[in-house]
Amino acid sequence: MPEAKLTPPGQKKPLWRRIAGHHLFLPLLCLVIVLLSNLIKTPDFFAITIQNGMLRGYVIDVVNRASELVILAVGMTLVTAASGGQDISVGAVMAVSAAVCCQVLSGGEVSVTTFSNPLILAVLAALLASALCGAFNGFLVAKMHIQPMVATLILYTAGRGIAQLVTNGQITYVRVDAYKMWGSALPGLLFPVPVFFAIAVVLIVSLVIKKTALGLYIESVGINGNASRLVGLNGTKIKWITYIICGILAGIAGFVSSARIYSADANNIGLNLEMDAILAVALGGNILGGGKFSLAGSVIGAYTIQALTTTLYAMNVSSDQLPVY
Amino acid sequence: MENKIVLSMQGVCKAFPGVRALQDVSFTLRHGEIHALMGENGAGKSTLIKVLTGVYEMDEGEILLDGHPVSIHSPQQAQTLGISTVYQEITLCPNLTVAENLFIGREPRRAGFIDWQTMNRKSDELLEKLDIHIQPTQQLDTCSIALQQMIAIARAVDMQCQVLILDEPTSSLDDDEVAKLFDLMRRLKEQGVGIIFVTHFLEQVYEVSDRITVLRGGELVGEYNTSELPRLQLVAKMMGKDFDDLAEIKSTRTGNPDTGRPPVVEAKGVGHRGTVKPYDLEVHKGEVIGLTGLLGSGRSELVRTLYGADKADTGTLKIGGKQIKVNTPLDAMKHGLAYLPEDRKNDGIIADLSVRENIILALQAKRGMFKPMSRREMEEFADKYIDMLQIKTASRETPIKSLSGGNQQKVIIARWLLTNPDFLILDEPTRGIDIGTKTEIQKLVLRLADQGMSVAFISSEIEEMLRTCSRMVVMRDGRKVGELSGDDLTQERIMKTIAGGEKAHA
Amino acid sequence: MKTLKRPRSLSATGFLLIVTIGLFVLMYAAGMLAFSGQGFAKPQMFLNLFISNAGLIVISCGMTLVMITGGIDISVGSVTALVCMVVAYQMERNGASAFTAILFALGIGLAFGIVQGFLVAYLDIQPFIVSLAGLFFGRGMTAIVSTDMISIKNETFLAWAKYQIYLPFGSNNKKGIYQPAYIYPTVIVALLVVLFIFILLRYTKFGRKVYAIGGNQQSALMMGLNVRRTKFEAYLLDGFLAGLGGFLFALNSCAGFVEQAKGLEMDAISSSVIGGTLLSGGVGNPIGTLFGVLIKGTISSLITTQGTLSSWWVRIALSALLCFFIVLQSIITSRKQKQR
Amino acid sequence: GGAASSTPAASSAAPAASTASTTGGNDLIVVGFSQVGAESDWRTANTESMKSTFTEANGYKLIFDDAQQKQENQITAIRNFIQQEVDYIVLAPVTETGWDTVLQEAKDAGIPVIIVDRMIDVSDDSLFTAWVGSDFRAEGDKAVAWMEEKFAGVDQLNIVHIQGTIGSSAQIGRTDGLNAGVEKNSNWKIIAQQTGEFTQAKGQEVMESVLKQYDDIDVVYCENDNEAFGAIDAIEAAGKTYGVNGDITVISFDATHAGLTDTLAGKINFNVECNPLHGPRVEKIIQQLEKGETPDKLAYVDEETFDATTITQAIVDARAY
Ligand SMILES: Nc1ncnc2c1ncn2[C@@H]1O[C@H](COP(=O)(O)OP(=O)(O)OP(=O)(O)O)[C@@H](O)[C@H]1O
Ligand SMILES: Nc1ncnc2c1ncn2[C@@H]1O[C@H](COP(=O)(O)OP(=O)(O)OP(=O)(O)O)[C@@H](O)[C@H]1O
Ligand SMILES: [Mg+2]
Ligand SMILES: [Mg+2]
Repeated sequence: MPEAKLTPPGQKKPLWRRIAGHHLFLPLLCLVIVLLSNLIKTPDFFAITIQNGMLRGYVIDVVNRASELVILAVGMTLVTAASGGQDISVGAVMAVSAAVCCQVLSGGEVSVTTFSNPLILAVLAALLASALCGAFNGFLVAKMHIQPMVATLILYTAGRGIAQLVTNGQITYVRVDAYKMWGSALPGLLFPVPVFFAIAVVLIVSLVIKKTALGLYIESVGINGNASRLVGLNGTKIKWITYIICGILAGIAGFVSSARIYSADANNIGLNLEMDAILAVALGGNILGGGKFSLAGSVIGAYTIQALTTTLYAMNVSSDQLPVY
Repeated sequence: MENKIVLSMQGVCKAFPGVRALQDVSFTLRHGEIHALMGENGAGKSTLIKVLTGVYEMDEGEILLDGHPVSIHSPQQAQTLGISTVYQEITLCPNLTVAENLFIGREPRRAGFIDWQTMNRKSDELLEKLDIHIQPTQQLDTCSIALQQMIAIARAVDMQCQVLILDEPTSSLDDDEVAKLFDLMRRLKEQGVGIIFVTHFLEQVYEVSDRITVLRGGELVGEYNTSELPRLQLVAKMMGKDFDDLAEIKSTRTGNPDTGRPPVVEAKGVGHRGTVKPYDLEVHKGEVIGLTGLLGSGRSELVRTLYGADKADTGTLKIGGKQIKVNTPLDAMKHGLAYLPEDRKNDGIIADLSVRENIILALQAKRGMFKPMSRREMEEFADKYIDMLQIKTASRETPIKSLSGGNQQKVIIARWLLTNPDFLILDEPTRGIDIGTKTEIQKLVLRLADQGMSVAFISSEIEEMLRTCSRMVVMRDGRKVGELSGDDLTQERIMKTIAGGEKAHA
Repeated sequence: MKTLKRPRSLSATGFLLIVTIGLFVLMYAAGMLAFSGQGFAKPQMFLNLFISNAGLIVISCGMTLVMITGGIDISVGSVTALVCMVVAYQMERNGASAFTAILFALGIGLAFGIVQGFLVAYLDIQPFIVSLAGLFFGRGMTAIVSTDMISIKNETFLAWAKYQIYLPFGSNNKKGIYQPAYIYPTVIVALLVVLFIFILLRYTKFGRKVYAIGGNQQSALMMGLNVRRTKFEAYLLDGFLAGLGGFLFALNSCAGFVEQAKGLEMDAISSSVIGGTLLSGGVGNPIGTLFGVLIKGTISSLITTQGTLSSWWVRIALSALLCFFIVLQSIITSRKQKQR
Repeated sequence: GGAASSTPAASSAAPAASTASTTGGNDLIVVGFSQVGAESDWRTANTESMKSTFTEANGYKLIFDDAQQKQENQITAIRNFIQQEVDYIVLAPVTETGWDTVLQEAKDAGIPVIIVDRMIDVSDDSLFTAWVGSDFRAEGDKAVAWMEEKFAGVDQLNIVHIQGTIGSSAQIGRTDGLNAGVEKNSNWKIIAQQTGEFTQAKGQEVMESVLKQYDDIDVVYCENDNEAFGAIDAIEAAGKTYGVNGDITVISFDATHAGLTDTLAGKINFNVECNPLHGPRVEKIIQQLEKGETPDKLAYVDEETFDATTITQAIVDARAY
């Protein structure tokens, strides 16, 4: 038989081309550009000092503030890959989760200084609520075949209403150190606690994807639903799972941002974060039409976005111009 | 005497990452000739055509049209230069009507606005002329692939062109339609159109073509007059080695299958409203059963109900003697069924995934989400089948979409062989596959049957089925109209049963 | 060979359109029965749907257009804000005339269309990203023009805004005085745009190319269509309509400020989708989109008329109705498809 | 047409503005209230005040509409009220601008319009009957006055200014107040000015960033309580001191229950009230109109200020919102 004209396996492409061809090249490039521009404009951007057993500096701020976004971007990546659409309700689901969590902790009071119920109960309730939201989205998308953006539009509008319903329209404060701690910096830990949440989420999700065939299933369903069905994949189930995961992750993000402000602010928690999450996914080099995905890309995308925001704060760009980039 | 040269390509080179698809290939086409472009899967035929029509930019080389150098950067430009093309993969828009697909870009207009009436009327005439019986107002995705292929041809020939390119137009057509197409091609040839014709069917090449250009591994082997190149030599040139004749296959066919034990598959009154009328079917261990019938007679639909791709709404299905419920393909797979769908692009390949992932996907799905294969295991499986089926790919990590059509098909076959099924359903497995591999696949089917696998085989080529099948089911208009086996398995009997009139015995 | 001609049946999209319109009529009729005592049955109530949503209708038409190509434009809300702001600023601070303001509005729209179209069509950047940048840019530019709230007091402009066109029907009010129903010129513009886009999509080469690209971009390219140019033109037109829609919006709100029209893109997208446009491209129709807008308008109108819900219940009720509608639509259409 | 039959016979004795009496039995006065949304505690308290005032027991029927922070929704709602033929329209406008057309429609229909909270900017004053609300500029001035007193004789005063949502009236008024103060006192200097969008999270983020650049912050001027909470957290995390016994003076607005708690705790030095209880005032105006009197065109609600050194637990406890 004729030899195909293939590159012999041993021969390597030029280094720069291999780097440029890597799927993480563009997202990393963006991040580097943002950071470099800092180096020039605000030299002390990279200064890191240690205070009270805590690292402090702009870079730490970026890593810290990006935590929720990273968590959301992970979920958004899965949803995008499997269903070829985005979940725009994540911000609202964060609010629901925060509301449920704080309401359980406060036992219905507007402001408390001790837990009314154990924290673990509150967190479980919050995650359950957000998983339910995810399941609802998943049901509409996977079972009813409604386009993702429209299906999640429902919770996007309803979510904050539900959150307000839970908190009775008030901002519920939980002024308990054991709660604040999850959203702040603990002496001796070097990094603020939210950072660990983000790392844990990324690790766990990538582990699940590595250690099960879920990743392959998601890509397959996202690329060609018909063909996937014929090889025995249950596309409905897989999409549904991704929405539930996305919901739970939004719940975790909601918990983190509510712990930061030790309160449930139904109107503002996670506000407009869905757009940032989608942008992170796109910046990460993922196709918004579904199919192959890269979690690492999305995570880098998320950090890039936060780096940009913090940069603008650091440069003291007037708030009016903030949105112009 | 020689006609004038209409098109000539000189020293064309084209490389994809990891693959040199074309290397210094030259090609000439004359007015009023049918020029067959031949080669194995992945030889570079489609790439040559896509370079010519501006889908790909070539790396080197030049194109002369009527003696003038031209540079073509888009299919649109090719069209304006009088090159009209039917690509190997159907390139029509599923969301538009048949008429629009025929006329888009050159719609008849009145006062600047599209004149739908005229367009539909003209489409009707055009379809009528080609004996395609559909409504021009029907949406394209309601048409079968065969019909879509005919529509694509109709679109191409209706355009005023001096060069017509047909890349495997006959792969999903039945004999009648092929004949119609050939009539058409001859007519165009008389009008002086130069036609490039790609196919894997040798008979067709000898039936219509005047000259043959052979490619192998991206390189030009040579250009020959059809009348001066015997078949065996052509095959030898394509493969680069001598070819052991197909006749050998026949002898390997197994005798009577084991009817003592319960059949592997037993369907009673299985049907699906609107596509297949309720039918009975038994398949025994080690048997190769063929399904035949005219285009659109419902062969695909029948096997789809067995596999659960379309959920049957009547009847019962027993597998291995046990009655089972098949609601989804996964149920069928769990009971040892495997199904190679006919529509490779839409139902077969997962375009962006690698060859490796495409191969292991079905087995992985069968094992379940929580029992993932290790990377090593996957690579071993992939390498084994790439080797076994001689899949031509830059590496096992190449996305399947950048393989040539025939090689994609092989990957899908590999996918199902890997699940080691008891009953393998092959719907047009040899479509778009070169003659060497085709023989390999037929041999493979027989070997598998010898090892005890049962196979259902659907093909548009009756000879191919005769060579491999021990029993044939004949379909007409979504109904099973007969079964033939043993001495009844002759082309003549089959044709008669298809045509009806004679009652075939079960 | 047997002739297998199928009887002419309604296409899936045509059916969806009829379902959508049917559901709308049903919903409105139900509202008229339930709230007849509260004026819901008055013709003016129906016309108010058009009056309040004229700008949105125009913008949604543009959105439908790019969505048919398989794209999306989430910058329209910001463009609207920018248009309102510039229009207000030019007239109130720079003393421009109302006619110049129109030119400004259309110019801004066109500029967005050109830039976004170029990036999407010729540089192959994902439309979502391009228009997301447009979203931030537009909002930021609005803030740069001015962070004040600017009221439009230009007389010509206000005369346009308040010019009521009376219709030959009406209703009596509580005191029994006959009040003719009226519309504003914006309504006429919006309806003309719907008609224009409908004709454009159905009866011109450009329109059919738009559908072809959405159906299968690769195929469209191979069939010899100029995909890039068509996409560019679609975004151009979308930008223009966003500018025009923004101006109609300004006529309704008579003001310019930074926070204006926030989230309008979501309204436009969801109206298009409810009206039967597929986000994946290839399917859609401005008539459907018009009804999509009307459906959303009716839902909020029903809730306003009801008038006893607390803030959060309003949100929940809004989305519950929306959910009900979308699910019903989906069930009916998938039923129909199964029958095929 | 054909919808003309909707005239309800039962309510034919509709209260004409000049004749109806306040104790008119079944004849409820129908009030359409278009609220901005429920974006803050303050807003919720405001809505609650209206709802508890305009009850059926008091002789009213309230039609409440929530505009979800969108002006276009309010315009639609007002058109809806007009068709419902309510007796009064109460509008808490999302924006100051853009009410000409729709209020003209209300005027044509003969329905009086009462504006609450933010003022509106219309070409013709007769488009609304009365206004009830806060004077945000005055609030800013109160804070500035307190600062002038407290920091009299200081060489240089470094102020961090965390603004509200850009373009909102509260932001504009409170920012104008501070800007005027800075202009007057040449030793005052705004070292950083950025929006915290009225939220705790953004307030914290902004303050966090500012603290990295400046070591010598004297005053943080937060335009609402939530921003102040965020700023306090950031200061605390940075290891600086604040409040009554600290280096950085915190100034806040709104004086919600949570805000006053922090004021009492000495974390916020000075808190300017923004009173949400508009219901009774609006009712008074409606009663005047019912009697045929002409109410004052503009009515400011009373607003106090709270100094951390003088506030008592009783004041905090009395605060319901
Ligand atoms: N877009 C692409 N990217 C990368 N490689 C490609 C691409 N298209 C084709 N190739 C490679 O180029 C070679 C020639 O492919 P081509 O499609 O021209 O073969 P062919 O002769 O048409 O085969 P077949 O008969 O199977 O259709 C193959 O090895 C294929 O893998
Ligand atoms: N020439 C035709 N004219 C009209 N309708 C057709 C024609 N050919 C096929 N169809 C329709 O398409 C449907 C499916 O055809 P399809 O080609 O899948 O059947 P098939 O028997 O599996 O043939 P093949 O094996 O070639 O795929 C048929 O039920 C028929 O209604
Ligand atoms: Mg080919
Ligand atoms: Mg078939």
